[in-house]
Amino acid sequence: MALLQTENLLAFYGDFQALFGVDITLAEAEIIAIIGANGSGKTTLMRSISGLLGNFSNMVRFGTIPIGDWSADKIMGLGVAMVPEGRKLFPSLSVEENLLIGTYGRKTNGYWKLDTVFELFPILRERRNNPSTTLSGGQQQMVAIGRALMSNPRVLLCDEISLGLAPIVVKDIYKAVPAIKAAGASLIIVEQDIGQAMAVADRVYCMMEGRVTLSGTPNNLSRAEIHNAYFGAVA
Amino acid sequence: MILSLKNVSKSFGALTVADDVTLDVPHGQALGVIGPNGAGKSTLFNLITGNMRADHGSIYFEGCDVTTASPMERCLAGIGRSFQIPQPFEKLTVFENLVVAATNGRNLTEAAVLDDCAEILQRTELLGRANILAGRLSLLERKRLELSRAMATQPKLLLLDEIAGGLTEGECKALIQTIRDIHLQGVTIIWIEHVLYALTSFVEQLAVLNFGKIISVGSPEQIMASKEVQEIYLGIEV
Amino acid sequence: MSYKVQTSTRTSKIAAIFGAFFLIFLIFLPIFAGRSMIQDLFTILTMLVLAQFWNLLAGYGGLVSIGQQAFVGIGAYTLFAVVILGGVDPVPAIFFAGIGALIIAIPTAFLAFRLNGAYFAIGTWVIADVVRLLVAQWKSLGGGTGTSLPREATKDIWMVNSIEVLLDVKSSAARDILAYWLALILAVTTVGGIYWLLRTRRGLALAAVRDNFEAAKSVGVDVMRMKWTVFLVSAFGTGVTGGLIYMQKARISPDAAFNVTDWTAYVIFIVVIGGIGTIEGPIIGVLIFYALQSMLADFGSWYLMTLGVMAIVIMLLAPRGLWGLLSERTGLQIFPVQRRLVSLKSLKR
Amino acid sequence: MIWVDTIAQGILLGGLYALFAAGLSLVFGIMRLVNLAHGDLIVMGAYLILVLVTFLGLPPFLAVLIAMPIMFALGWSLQKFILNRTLGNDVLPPLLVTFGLSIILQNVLLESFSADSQRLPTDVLTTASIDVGPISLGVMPLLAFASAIFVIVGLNQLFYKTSLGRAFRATSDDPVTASLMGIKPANIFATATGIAMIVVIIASLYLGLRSNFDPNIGPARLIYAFEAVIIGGLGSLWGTLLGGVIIGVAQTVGAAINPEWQILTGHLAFLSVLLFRPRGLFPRAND
Repeated sequence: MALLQTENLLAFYGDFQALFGVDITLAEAEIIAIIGANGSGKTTLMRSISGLLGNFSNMVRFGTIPIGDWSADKIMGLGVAMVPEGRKLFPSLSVEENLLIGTYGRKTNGYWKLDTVFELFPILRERRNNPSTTLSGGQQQMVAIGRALMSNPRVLLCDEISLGLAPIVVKDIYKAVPAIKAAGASLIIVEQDIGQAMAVADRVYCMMEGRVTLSGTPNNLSRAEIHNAYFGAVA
Repeated sequence: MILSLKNVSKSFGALTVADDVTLDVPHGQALGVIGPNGAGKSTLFNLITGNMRADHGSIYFEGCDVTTASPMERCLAGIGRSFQIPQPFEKLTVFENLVVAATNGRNLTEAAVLDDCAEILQRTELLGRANILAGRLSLLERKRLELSRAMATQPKLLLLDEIAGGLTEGECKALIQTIRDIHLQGVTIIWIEHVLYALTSFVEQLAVLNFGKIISVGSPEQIMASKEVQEIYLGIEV
Repeated sequence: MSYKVQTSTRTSKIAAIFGAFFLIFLIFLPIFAGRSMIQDLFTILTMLVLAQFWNLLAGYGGLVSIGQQAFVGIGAYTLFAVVILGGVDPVPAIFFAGIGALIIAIPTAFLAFRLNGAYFAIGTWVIADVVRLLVAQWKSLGGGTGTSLPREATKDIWMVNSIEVLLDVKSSAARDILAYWLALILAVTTVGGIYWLLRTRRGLALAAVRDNFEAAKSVGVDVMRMKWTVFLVSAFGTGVTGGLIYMQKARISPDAAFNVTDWTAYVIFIVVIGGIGTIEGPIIGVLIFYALQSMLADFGSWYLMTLGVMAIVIMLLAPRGLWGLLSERTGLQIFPVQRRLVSLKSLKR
Repeated sequence: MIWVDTIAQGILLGGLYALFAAGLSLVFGIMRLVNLAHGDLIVMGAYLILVLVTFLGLPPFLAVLIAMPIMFALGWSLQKFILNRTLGNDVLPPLLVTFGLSIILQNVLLESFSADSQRLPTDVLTTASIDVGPISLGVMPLLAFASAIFVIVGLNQLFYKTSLGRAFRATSDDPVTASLMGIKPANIFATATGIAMIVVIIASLYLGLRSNFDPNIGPARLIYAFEAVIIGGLGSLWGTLLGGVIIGVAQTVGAAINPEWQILTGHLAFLSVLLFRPRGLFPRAND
């Protein structure tokens, strides 16, 4: 039984269709990566799973529970936490307050607490009382991930972690992924940085124009296949 | 030189979104701008259109300093733009969208702009939809309307922001043909785009942007071949 | 292939014909109508004009003001000042009422435009209160208790005795008929004027600003000039109406002339219930307002409560008001504004 | 010497106006919503206390404690079932709905309590005054000023020290991302309005004790509250207190010169601040 899965998932913005029947599955303690060009529907998929975008109830399933039409706050309560695209920290909250607000809808006494998050991202401990706006892009990304971890989610959705970050910073952040997986979370990583995504994922889905065009394990997918699935027409 | 940016920079708190950008665009050129998400491409546009004010540096359009000019003044000066997410006047018809742009952008009466607007609609294949409320258009039609409305102000410089995004291959090819016609009329074009094949088949020069800096500028062939672009853009270890 | 723009529709042509006949009927109405009917029609027409100007400001300009009573009051007091202190005949003084309101509107706009949204609304209310308090200090016009138009001024108002002779009515009835005709002229010019404005490029730009502020700026629309034009035009029109209303009443006091309920609350309900952002809306709204007033007149505050409840229900369930509902279902347009592009070739076939 | 007394009375009056304004400032800070019926809700609160005092024979200071949960429930449901539906980027609906609400409240009160003015029963405590050097300060205005300070400190503690306060600020910054944290924005807004109504009932108490009230004085109270909030800078509670004091002092000084000028000088003080500091004295950073 998959931990989380989508079945023939459709999504619309008004009369514009963004997803044309997407099926993905996430098993317990697994990391899947979803790659694709801008506008291929990756973020729409994440918004549908997290409840920001309403769908038909059985299009998204958490274990046996159909959650397609649940609101975001209810889905979060189940243990599906999201690191939104563009980080979306709360400007009027300090770093520590941004982390604490992550537990608002789901109180747990699991592994992740303030201390363990500060161990994962030591730089945040000294900046804990600063307003989040004074942090660099990479540090803000760490707070966004920490905020999602604070609710000890069973599924962690990461939307474009590498957005606007220098490659060395992205590598630094991805170093935390094994620790997150070890603490019991399964991850869905949406990524533009294909190399980084392939390095950590157990399975990869490639999306183009609202459809899954390719899926498999990283080592049995050739670069040419990915290039086509990513760009469609050859330049 | 129709447009030149001199050491333009902009930052929000610790986040620099434009870092000492210097760029010169000669009359009539078609320049493409690429770079990963969050590289500062839209910021660059907003600095040129006046929606964002540069912290330092200056921007010249046709030789005069527009660094502090408002979006409206820059439009009247000849800078036309399309939005990344189409922003039509939803409760007005397609034709009325163009009339607003033409009468205000060129400061003329409705009668004077009637034929020009109809002609633009024909060129962008929206003539059949002229009397439809813009709110009911499909994504491709909304993008065509963005383009037509910008054209209605008869700009000398046209800024296109990911106008090919989310379109199918066929739709994209048709749109490129329309943009090519506009360019042939002597309109300078700066085009931000992710759909690489759309850009490389049209633009004369390509600029690569990352972390708010212009990394390199060159012909499409040079840029696409360069190791650097492959690595930061596609992320594949080359 | 050249093109033509069409705006009128079949229904609007029919409506125009009906409108013309109805107007002629209204012009000759005083010949057979009773005095109370004339006074009621005067109220309906003046409230309609106030509603149209508030609708121009809020419905089209997006500027929700709760201070238009300032211009009604200033208009009325300018008329009284010009008549009492300047000895001018009350009818031409109505024009000065508009000028007075316009002069006050300039500093008001300068201050109020520094605030936006809900704060603009309350800002206009504060400024109206300041103007009321200042006028209450104007001793030569009766200060806080108010004053009346002097006998000799109201005795030979322009045209009044010719009406007396023509319709052989008493002079007070003749004054009501003159006021009614003036209100009719004012209503027709207002509705006609706003409709004309909406069909010019300024009107289209106004609709664009209301639809998408950012996009309008990016295609060269001068948003500040729009706001100023709309604000000054409605201030002038509201001032003229205030002058006419109090010329007919011939009695004035600051609390009455600057009353929030009479000149702003009722007007807002008329526009909202009728249909904000349309010309037809206030017309329907003023008729409903009058019907409710005559039905519930002797229930005092129940009347206002009903108006309040109706406004809330309509704002929540049908924000485009009763006319909005009607025109959505039937596509009916009495004052069509939409420009349709029609190619001459297809017309010839 | 009378100037010192006038200014002291003005400062204390400012405390009452800050109480009027605190609820308005709280709701605006979180939802960018201005409730035009705010003044009428204060007057309704005074009538509620009057009813509790007359029918349950309680002293006003006890009656207000019973009125608090009632007002919280009223505010909560008003926001949840009516005002939440008007939120959005169009400024018209909230304005017109709360304007309609203001007219309804005034007329419901007129029907139920008639138009003649009322006053909450005062006893020896509320009419006493203390001599501080040359000037004598009424106990009631002092209590009102102290309550204003207490309310502002309390709200700031709630806002910056509690998890509910964090939820308020997060929802105000970005309601969509707040829902990803398990927050229900609709309920947060309802709770905020509920708390604002508790501040309103405290203001009603002092309004009812300090002067006569009748169903039609709501709008004037809204204007003073609004002026205090604007002078103080949007969403800053301490700024609201200073704004209230500036309006209070301007009014008492104006009244001392000529009784008819009390309200006028208050307005002129407001307009002059508006002229030179359009975003108020303490504009919030990211407003």
